[in-house]
Amino acid sequence: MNKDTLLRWYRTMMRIRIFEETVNEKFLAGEIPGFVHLYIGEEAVATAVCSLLEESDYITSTHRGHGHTIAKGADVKRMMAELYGKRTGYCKGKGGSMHIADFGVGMLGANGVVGGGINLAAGAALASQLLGNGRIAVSFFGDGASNRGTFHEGLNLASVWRLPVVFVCENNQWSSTTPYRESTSVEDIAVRAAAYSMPGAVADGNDIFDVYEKAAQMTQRAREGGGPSLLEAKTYRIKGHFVGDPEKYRKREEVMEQLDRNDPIKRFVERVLEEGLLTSEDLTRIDHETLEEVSSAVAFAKESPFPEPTEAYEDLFVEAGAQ
Amino acid sequence: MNKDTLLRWYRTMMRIRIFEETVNEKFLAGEIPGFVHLYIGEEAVATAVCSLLEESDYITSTHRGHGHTIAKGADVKRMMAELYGKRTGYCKGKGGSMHIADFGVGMLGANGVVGGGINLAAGAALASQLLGNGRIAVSFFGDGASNRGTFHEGLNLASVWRLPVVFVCENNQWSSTTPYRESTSVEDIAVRAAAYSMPGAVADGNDIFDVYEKAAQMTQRAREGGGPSLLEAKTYRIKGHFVGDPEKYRKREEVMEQLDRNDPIKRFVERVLEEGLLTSEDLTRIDHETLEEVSSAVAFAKESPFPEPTEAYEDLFVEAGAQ
Amino acid sequence: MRNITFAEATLEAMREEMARDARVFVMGEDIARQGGIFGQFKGLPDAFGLERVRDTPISETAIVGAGIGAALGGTVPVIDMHFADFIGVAMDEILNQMAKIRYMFGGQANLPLVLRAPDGVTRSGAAQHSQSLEALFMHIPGLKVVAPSNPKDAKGLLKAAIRDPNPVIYFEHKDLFRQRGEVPDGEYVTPIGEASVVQEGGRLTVVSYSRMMTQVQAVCKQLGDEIAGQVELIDLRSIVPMDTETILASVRKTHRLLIVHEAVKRGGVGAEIAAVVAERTIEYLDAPIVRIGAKPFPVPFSPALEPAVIPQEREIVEAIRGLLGARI
Amino acid sequence: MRNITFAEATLEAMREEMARDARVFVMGEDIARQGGIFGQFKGLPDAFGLERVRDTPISETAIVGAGIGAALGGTVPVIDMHFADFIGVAMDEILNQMAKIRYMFGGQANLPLVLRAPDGVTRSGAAQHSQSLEALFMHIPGLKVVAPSNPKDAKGLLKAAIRDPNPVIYFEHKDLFRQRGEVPDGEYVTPIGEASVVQEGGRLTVVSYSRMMTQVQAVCKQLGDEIAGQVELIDLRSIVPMDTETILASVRKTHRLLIVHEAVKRGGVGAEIAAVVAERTIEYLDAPIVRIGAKPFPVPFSPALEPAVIPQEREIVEAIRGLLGARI
Ligand SMILES: Cc1ncc(C[n+]2csc(CCOP(=O)(O)OP(=O)(O)O)c2C)c(N)n1
Ligand SMILES: Cc1ncc(C[n+]2csc(CCOP(=O)(O)OP(=O)(O)O)c2C)c(N)n1
Ligand SMILES: [Mg+2]
Ligand SMILES: [Mg+2]
Repeated sequence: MNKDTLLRWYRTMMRIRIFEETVNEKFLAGEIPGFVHLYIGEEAVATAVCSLLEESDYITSTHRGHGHTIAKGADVKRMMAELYGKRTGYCKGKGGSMHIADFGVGMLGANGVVGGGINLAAGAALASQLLGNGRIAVSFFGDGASNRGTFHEGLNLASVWRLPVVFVCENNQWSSTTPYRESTSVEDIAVRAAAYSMPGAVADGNDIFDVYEKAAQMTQRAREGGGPSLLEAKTYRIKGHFVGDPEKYRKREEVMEQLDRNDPIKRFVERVLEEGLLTSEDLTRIDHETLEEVSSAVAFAKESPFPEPTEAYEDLFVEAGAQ
Repeated sequence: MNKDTLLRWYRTMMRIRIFEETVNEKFLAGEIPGFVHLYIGEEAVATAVCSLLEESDYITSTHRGHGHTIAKGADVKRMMAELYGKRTGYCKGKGGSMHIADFGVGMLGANGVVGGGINLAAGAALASQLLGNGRIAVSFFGDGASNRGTFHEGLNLASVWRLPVVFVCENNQWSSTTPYRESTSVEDIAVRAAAYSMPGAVADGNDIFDVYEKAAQMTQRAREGGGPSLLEAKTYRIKGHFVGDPEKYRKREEVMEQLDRNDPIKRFVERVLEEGLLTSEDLTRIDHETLEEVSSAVAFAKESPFPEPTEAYEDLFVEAGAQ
Repeated sequence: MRNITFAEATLEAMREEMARDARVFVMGEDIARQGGIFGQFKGLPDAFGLERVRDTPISETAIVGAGIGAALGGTVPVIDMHFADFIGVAMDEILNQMAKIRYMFGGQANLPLVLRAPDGVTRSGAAQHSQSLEALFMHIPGLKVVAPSNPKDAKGLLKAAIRDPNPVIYFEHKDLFRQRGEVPDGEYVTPIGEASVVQEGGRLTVVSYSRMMTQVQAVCKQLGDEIAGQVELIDLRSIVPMDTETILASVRKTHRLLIVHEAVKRGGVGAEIAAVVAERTIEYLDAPIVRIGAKPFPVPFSPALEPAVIPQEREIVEAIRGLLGARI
Repeated sequence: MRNITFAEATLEAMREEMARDARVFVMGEDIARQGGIFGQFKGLPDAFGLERVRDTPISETAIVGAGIGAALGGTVPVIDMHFADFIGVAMDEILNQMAKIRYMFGGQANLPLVLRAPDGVTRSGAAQHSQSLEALFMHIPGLKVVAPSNPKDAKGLLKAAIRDPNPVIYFEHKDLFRQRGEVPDGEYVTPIGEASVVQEGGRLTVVSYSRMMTQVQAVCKQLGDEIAGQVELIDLRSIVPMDTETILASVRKTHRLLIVHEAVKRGGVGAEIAAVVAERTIEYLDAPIVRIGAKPFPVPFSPALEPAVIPQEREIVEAIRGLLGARI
């Protein structure tokens, strides 16, 4: 891994982490409306996978989409503005957290429907195949989503058509208040790949190096016309399901242990420092820059105007000819 | 296998075969309206599996449901009357071929929606589990249906709840005009059982002994509280997808070869005669009785009155209290 | 009489019906461990066990399909859709199985089943978490559809739905769960198919239901006794079967009709009501039939935009004033 | 002008649009090998290859979901639903993705996509194969919905739908595919959103679309010139956007309105039309607004029962006669 990549990884992970911590705080302060789901503790997955993608490649995301959006290269200013419901947001205030998107960098949208993005990614991959433009698609989704029919139909379709798509299941052990073992009939969701004759692998989702290595094989396969694959990244949802979740369904110790032992950023830092790949100055500089970046994103969001009520009547249809 | 069972098997298979041949003829003669899908060539599957069931057990079926209905013990008279759209039919003329059903023998309905019956069976099994009545459920469905989301969700649910249900995939090589290999991403659909941590097996669907043996383990498992299983019975759709199908999408030789080599009734007869398990007199007697039975079913259907138009306004809701 | 929340009222209904009938069980996502997103299932597992209060995988298709099968197998399932917004995931099961099974099999089977669907807008839920979809199900023969507006009816209608041997979709508004109201002590059931004349009046009939009913009532308070006294207020409660006789009788008395719902106006329940009135009693009308419903856009996220799409009290005020002044 | 079938007309539209725009492709069950259940895709694979004419697994959820993704990825998918009856399998994709993507993402993406859905009754298809479901989609903001009644419009509207940069649901009636009609030579497009005044008349407006339009025309023939001459016949063609101005203008001239569709009357498109008229031009009406639609039952199988649920010509005749004689 070259130093540039490591620096980029660290910056992306920290950008996600600080963005999410900030959103948490601002939500609790009543500044951000709606429902918000945080990606804290899962940063390594989106970061590693998206570092394998070109800007023109596609991703689809979930209700927990800030991390994916940042990792794909979106601007935190316009993201924060969107979360605040402002006109300068990516969706002009129409989407909010659950519909954060930056089509300009191939981020085809967070999705309020669990499992709703899986087939969208297969479809984007189909378009790439038809157009021969070499783009690939990645779909991120949760362990809970792997029990939806969309998963099955999408993976089967992608397999029979050899679509250039990588399915990334972020198994964070929980789907809302339900532990994945109670709702999911396999120990490793990656096992399900065999039901579609595609490669499946389990990665340690809190180890960015492991995710990267396994995802790299899959993105390469997709680029080479080898078809789809399924990567299960085992990670952990450090925060509640949504901001404000009283989390009565799990023990505090379970979370603390994960935080202690398994925080992907902590693990990354320990390794790069131990192996001398990066210096603590490198890291501290990024920390500062990122804190700065996110706080100016908040300032931008706050200063931005709300949309006018009449803007609610825009953006439904595009006029013919404008395509 | 005792002789009684063999005789019952033969009678059921022949009842299906003759029923279907007759329906084919009567449909082409313009006597039967609607869409009709025949079970010819697949008789061994329903016959073997249903011979493992009690009358109180449940099955759910498909658009190709006559065979399942007969095997579960329905009366061919009332079936034929239904196909003719008569008031004496099981559904009083409201259902027809695609909605043939006999709830009295636990046959919870043919289904015009591919894959539509899978979760109904899981649910019936859930009711049995909740009520502790010892009943099990079997869902029959096609290879095409195994690519629907209902398959995935139903098998996962049945597995996590250990429901007493057996999923029987009738892989007849075709889903309408599409060969299963083009639409299904696995060689053996039974492989998909692993995605739900349940036993899966492939049976030679044209060998009633093989289907019986493998299904027996699965029904026993269900009865003993061991949870669900997936049986794939490889068989072949001898006739067109529906009566009237011009079948331009496959070679006549393919069908002829199957008929020649793989007709389940022919294979059964050869074996029982060869091994001296039944005599040709046994078989001929059943042939005659069955021909007689089906032709009187046709007579019954023809003689029966059509429903009055106003009967169209009955049976939507049941009055409270009538439950 | 007790003053309890809408959520508590539904919880009482569940408790009473589950105690009354051992065949009743409930399943859905996050209802056992969490007690439901709106607390509407709290404590049920302690009372009835995890067999009868089941957390499910995120598999709405299977949950509804299995609910149908379970009803056929002799139980009485209550299924929680989490948010009504996800009901489309199980649409085929509702459209082609639930609504049709009894009829297409010639009455061979009954289908006692309740689909509970929390609907409507809440807290900037945005496009995929703010929908009112009852009109879709009104159009599908074979389903009963109810939508209570207050704790009393919430309890009574839920009990009626559970006892009904036919499939019932029970829409409960997300933003009503915390609303308080008087609920009678002791056993009662609110019959499905009967509208409630909440207030009598002689010059304008207002038909509403669910959350918008509470808005209409609030508006009437604002308008003062003189104006509000002229308004006859009908809470529809049941969408299917619809109590058209009560509506028609009222319109024949008042000669004016306003319909208010949160769902999209175009193709909404209000269209059907207006059409029935225009078909059966148009000669009594002294003014155009006015409908208030959401504008034809998905619900936007921003608090600055949401009110532009969802009906506001101001619109109701204007419509009432306008209609009371209007003459053809 | 050529006299060709409805199926052939749609095939011409596909050929012309696929030739014009290499981004257009079509997918669905049994469309390549079989050419579609109604022959409506015959020969397309030879002309455009199996990459652009794709047989899919039986996975309607994935097909529609992938169609949406493919549109986002720069292609123009035409998706065949096989039968409109199965559209519920993909309802969440339609309701929560297709209809909302452009809006909820603030106009970042366009979604050029056509969902072709053969609907209506055919040959004792029974409950699950006989449905007209356009009303469900009229109620969902973000979708355009069309339903041609003849080969000419079938071609013109399909071309318009494919060129439209927004999602369009194209309902084509199963029993119309074999119907013949005049189709202009050369290039033309039928604009979405414009109703067609098929026949002018002064005393009664009849609005219909899809197969029922042909029934209404047949009835007018039967009724003879004197009666039929009083009827203004409007073929709606587009359900969304609806050409309400044409309807209103006609009603203001004729003072009477009859709406006829095959879909269930309750909550159908007719309800919306009636409501719009009752809201915007009730003062012109000289008679009740009459709607004819299917009775609120699933469609039964038996030829002895089907006509009791589905609108019959006799009902149309009676309604026309009744309305021409009526006065408030
Ligand atoms: C189809 C659907 N069903 C239910 C929900 C409600 N819901 C939102 S998030 C969630 C849990 C998702 O779990 P998982 O897929 O593991 O993702 P995670 O939240 O763990 O990232 C549920 C049930 C939904 N949004 N969509
Ligand atoms: C959800 C759905 N999609 C499509 C159809 C149309 N259709 C009816 S039967 C059939 C093929 C079914 O294939 P398979 O499941 O293998 O069963 P088989 O006909 O081979 O018995 C199709 C596509 C349908 N009835 N339901
Ligand atoms: Mg999870
Ligand atoms: Mg098959």
